[in-house]
Amino acid sequence: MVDKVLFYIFAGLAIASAALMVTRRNAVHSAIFLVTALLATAGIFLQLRAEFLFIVQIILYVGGIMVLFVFVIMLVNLDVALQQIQFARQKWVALIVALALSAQLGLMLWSSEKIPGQGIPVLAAPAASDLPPNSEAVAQSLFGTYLLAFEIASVLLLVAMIGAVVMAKKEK
Amino acid sequence: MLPIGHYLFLSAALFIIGVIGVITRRNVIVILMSIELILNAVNINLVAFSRLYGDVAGQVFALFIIADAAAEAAVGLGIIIAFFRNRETVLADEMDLLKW
Amino acid sequence: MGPQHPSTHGVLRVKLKLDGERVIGSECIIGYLHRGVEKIGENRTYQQFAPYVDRMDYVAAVSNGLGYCEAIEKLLVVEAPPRARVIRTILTELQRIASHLLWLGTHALDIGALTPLFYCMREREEILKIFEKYCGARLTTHAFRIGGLQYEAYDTLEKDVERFCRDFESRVTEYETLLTHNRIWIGRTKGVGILTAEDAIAFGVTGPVLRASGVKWDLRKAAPYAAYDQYKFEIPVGTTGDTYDRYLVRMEEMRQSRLICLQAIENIPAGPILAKVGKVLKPPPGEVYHAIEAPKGELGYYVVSDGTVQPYRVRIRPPSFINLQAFDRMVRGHLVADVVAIIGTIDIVLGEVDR
Amino acid sequence: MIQATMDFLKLYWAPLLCGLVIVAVLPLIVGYIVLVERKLMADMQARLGPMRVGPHGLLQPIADAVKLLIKEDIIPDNADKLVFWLAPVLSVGAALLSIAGLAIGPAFQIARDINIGILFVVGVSAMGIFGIVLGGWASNSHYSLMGSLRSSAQLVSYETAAGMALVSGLLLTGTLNIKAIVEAQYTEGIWFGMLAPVAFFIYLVASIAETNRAPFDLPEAESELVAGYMTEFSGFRWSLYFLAEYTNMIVVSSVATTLFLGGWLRPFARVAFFNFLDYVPSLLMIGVAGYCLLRTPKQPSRVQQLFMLAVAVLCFAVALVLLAPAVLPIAKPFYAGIHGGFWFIFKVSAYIYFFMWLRFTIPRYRFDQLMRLGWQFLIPLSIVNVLVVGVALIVSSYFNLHGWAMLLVTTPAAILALVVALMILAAGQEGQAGKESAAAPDFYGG
Repeated sequence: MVDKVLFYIFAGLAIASAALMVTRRNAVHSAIFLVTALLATAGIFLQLRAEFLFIVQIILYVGGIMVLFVFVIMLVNLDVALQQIQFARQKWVALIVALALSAQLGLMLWSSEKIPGQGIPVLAAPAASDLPPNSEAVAQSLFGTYLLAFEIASVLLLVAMIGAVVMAKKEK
Repeated sequence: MLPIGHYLFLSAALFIIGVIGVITRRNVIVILMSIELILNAVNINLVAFSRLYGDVAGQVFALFIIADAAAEAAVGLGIIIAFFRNRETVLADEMDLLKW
Repeated sequence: MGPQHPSTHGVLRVKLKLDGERVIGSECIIGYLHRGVEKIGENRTYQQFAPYVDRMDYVAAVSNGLGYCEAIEKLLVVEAPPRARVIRTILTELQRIASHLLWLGTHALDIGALTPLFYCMREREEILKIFEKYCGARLTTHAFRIGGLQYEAYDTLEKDVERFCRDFESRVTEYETLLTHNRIWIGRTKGVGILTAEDAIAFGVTGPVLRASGVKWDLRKAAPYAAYDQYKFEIPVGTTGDTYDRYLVRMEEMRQSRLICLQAIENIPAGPILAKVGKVLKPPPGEVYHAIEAPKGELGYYVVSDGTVQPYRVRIRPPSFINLQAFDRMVRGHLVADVVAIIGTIDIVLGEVDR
Repeated sequence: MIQATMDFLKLYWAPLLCGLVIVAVLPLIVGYIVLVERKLMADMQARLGPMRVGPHGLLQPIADAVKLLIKEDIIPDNADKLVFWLAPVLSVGAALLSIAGLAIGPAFQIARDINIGILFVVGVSAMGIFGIVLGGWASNSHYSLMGSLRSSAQLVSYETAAGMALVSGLLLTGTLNIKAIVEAQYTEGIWFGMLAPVAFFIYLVASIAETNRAPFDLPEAESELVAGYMTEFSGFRWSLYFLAEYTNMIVVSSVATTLFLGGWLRPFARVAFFNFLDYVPSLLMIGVAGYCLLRTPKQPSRVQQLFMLAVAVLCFAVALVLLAPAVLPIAKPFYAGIHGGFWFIFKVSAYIYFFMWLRFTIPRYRFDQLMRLGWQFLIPLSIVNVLVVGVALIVSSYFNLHGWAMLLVTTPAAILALVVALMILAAGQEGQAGKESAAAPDFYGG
C-alpha cells in the first residue's frame, strides 16, 4: 500500500516538474525544476529498492551535473539570454511528434494485455525481502561481470574531462 | 513493486516531455537539460525491469548511463562556454555559421 | 573599494583597475578627512596650535606633540631641561609601542586572525592607563608644552612603566608564536607588496616601510633628538621589503622601544621640567624644519615665523601620506585579497594623510 | 484508506517522532553552539563574551532567536522572489535531511540502519551547495554572486577530497551501514582513525573547508565581498542559512566521529581494565553541577540565581541517569543507549571544539591558495592514501592480523602516504618558484 502511494507522489512530481522545466522562460527556474524531476526519479529508484542508484543519482546527477549546469547558467549572464525569445517556431512540429510518439507507446502498452505472448511477461516480482543487499549486489556485478565496461566508462570520463578543459580554457 | 505498466508509462511520459523540450527550446542549455531528462526516463525503465527480474544488471547499466550523462554534460557545457565567449549568444538558431 | 570600508584604516577610497582578479592599477582618493589643520595654524598662537597637532595622527598623538614642541623650541633657540627630555622620550617610546600594537591588531584582523587584535588591545590599554595617569587624556594627550612639560611625572610613573615593560617581553613572544611561523600567515604575507630599496628611496618612503626594504635609516640615530643619544638600541632592518619583513621590523621595533624605556626609567634626572619661556611667545622671524621618527615614519615640521605671536606658515610632512604614494607600486600585479593586506602593512592613518 | 494509514503510522511512528524532535530541538542546540563559540572566543581573547542575558549569558541564544525572528525581512528589488525564498530552504532542508541518517547512539537512529548510511549523509549534504549558489544568484548583486560562486567552487572541490578520504576509511569497515561501521570498530577493538590517520587528517581539513569555517571561511568573511552570498538575506532567512551552516558542522563532525573515532564506543571499549571509564560521564556531569552550584550565590539578580540552580539540578539529574546503567543491574540493558549517546555527543563536541579553536587562532587563506591546496595537495594525497590503505589491508589480511596488531602494517602505510604528501608539496613548490611574476606568493615558503 505504501509503495502505491509513494509511487504516485514521485511520479506526479516527476511529470509536473519535467513539464514545468520545459515551459519556463528563465533558465534558472527550469534548472530548479529539473532538479526536482531528478529527485523524484531518485525517489522512484528508492521505491524500486535500488538504494545505491538512489544515492548515486543524488550525488552525481543533482550534486554534480546540476551544479555544473547552474554554474554555466550563471556564467552565461542571464540578462543577455532572457531578452532573446525562448521558444522556437517549431511548436507545431513538436506537437505532431509528441502525438505520434504517445500514440505509438500507448498502442504498445495497450496491446501488451491483448495479444498473448507478445506483451510484457507479467511475472510476480520477487518480494523485497529476499533481494540481495543492493549496494553489495551492484558492486559484485559492476566489478565482476562488467569490469571491462567499467574501465571503458572511466576512459570515457577521462576523455570528457580533457575535452571540457580544452574547450573552456581561456585563450591566453 | 507495482505492475510494470506504471513505470513504463511514467518513463514514456518523461521521454516525450524531454523530446518536446529538445525541439521547442532555443536556449542550448535548456536543450542539454532536456537531454538529461530523456536519459533519466531511460534509467527508470532499466531499474524497473531490473527490479522485475531481480537481476541487478539493469541497475549497473543505469550507473553507466549516469556516468555517460556526466561526461556529455561536461563536454557540452564546455562547448557552450567557448561558444558564448566568442558569439555572446546562447541560442541554438544563431549557431548557424559553420566556422565562426 | 569605497571610503566606508571595513579594512581601509579610516576613510580612504581606492579605485582598482582589475583584470579578473589581478590588480592592474590603483588610485587612492583621499581628502575625506581634510580639516585644513595647516591653515588653522596660521591664525592660532604657537601654544594654541599644539592640541591640533595631536588630532593629526590620532594613534600616535604624543610623538606629534613632541615634534611640534621641539620645532618651536629650535625656533626660540631654547633647550628643554634634561628631566623633561627623558620623560618625553619615555612617553614617545610608549606611544610607539601603542601605535605598533594597534597596527598589528588591525593588520592581523584584515588577514583573518581574530585573536591578536584583543591581545594587542589589552597591552595598549596598559599604556593608555599610564598616559591617563600622567596627563589626564588617553588618546589626544597634549602632554608636552613648548619648552618642556606641563605636568610633573606622577610618583609611580617609574613603577608603572617598569611593570609594563617587565611582562611586555613575554607578550611580544606570545604574538610571535601566534603569527610568525604560521604557515598561512607566511603564505598571505611573504612576497606580497614588495618594495625594493631603490623604489622606497625614490618614493621618499620613511619609517618601518623603508627599513623593511633594507635601508638602515632612523632619525633617532641619524639626528638624535630629545634624549635618544643617551640610550643604546639597534635599528631592525628587513631584506626583501615584503609584508612579512615589515611585520618582522615592526615587531623588533617594539622590543627595541621597550629596551629604551627600561634604560630611561633607571635614571630620570631631577631638576625643572619647563625651560624659562615667557607666557607670550614671539619667536624671532625665520624658519625651521625639525623632523622626528614617528611610529609611521619621518614626521617633519616646517614652521615659518614672522615675529608675531602667530606662525606665518606651519607645514607638516606626514609620513603616512608619503608612504601611501608607494601603495600603487606595491599593489600592481597582486590579487584583490592582497590589496587589503598591503593597506594594512603600510600602516597609514587617514587623519595624518588628509590633515 | 484509514486502515492503510493506520498501519503506515504503526510502522513508522518512531522515525516520524524522532524527526519532529530533531527539527524542533536543533535550532536550540545550534543556538547554544553559537553561545559556546562566542564564550570560547571571548575566553581565548582575554574577555568575557555575552554575560548580560541570563546568568553567564545562558539565555543569549533565545534572545538572538527572537531578534532574528522579528527583524524586518528585506527583499532586494527585482530579485527573483521564488529563488530568493527557495535558496535558504534548500540549504536547511539538505542539512536537516542528512541529520536523519546519523546514529547518535546504538538505539537512537532516525532512519533505522539504511543500507547506504554514510553515503546517504554525504550525498544529501552535497545538496546544500544549491542553496548557496541560488542564494547568491537570487540576490542579484554582483558581490554576492561572486561570493556564492567562490564558495560553491570551494565546496565542490573539497567534497571530492572528503569523499576520497571517506573511501579509504570505508575500506577498513567494508560496509556503508553506520551501525555496522561502529560494530566493526568494536570487533576490531581499535578506532579506524588510528588505522588510517592520514585519511582522518584529510577528512578533518576537507570537512572544515566544506562547512566554510575557520581558515577557509573566505567567501563570507572576505574583506571586499563583505558577507558573500548571505549579504542580501536578513532576519529569518539569514538565520536559516546560519542554521544550515551549524547543522552541516554537526553532520560533518558526527560522520567523522562515526567513521574515525569509533561512534558511540567508550574509549578502549573491549578492554575490561578500562571499565572505570564507565563512571567518567557521571563524574563529569557532577563536576559541572557542582560548578553551577558554586556560581549560584554570585549571580547578581534573584531570578538568575534560580536559573543557575535549575541548571545545576538538571546536570545532577543527567549525572544520575548516566550513573544508573553502570551501577544498577536492572538498568543494564539501557547501558549501550545512554552511555553510547554520551560518548558520541562527547566526541562530536570535541571535534566541534577543534573547529572553533582553529577559527580563533589562525588567519584566513586567500582564495587561490585555498583552491591550490584543495586541488594540488589534498585530492592527490587522498587518492594515494586509498591505494596505500588498500595495500595495507591486503597485507594485514595475508598475515591475518587484527585490532592493534594491524597497526604494524597501517603505520608504515601512513608514513608512506606522508612521504608522498611531502613530494607533492615539493613539486608544488617548484611550480611556484617557476612562476616569475612577483604576484605568485611563495606558497609554502619559510
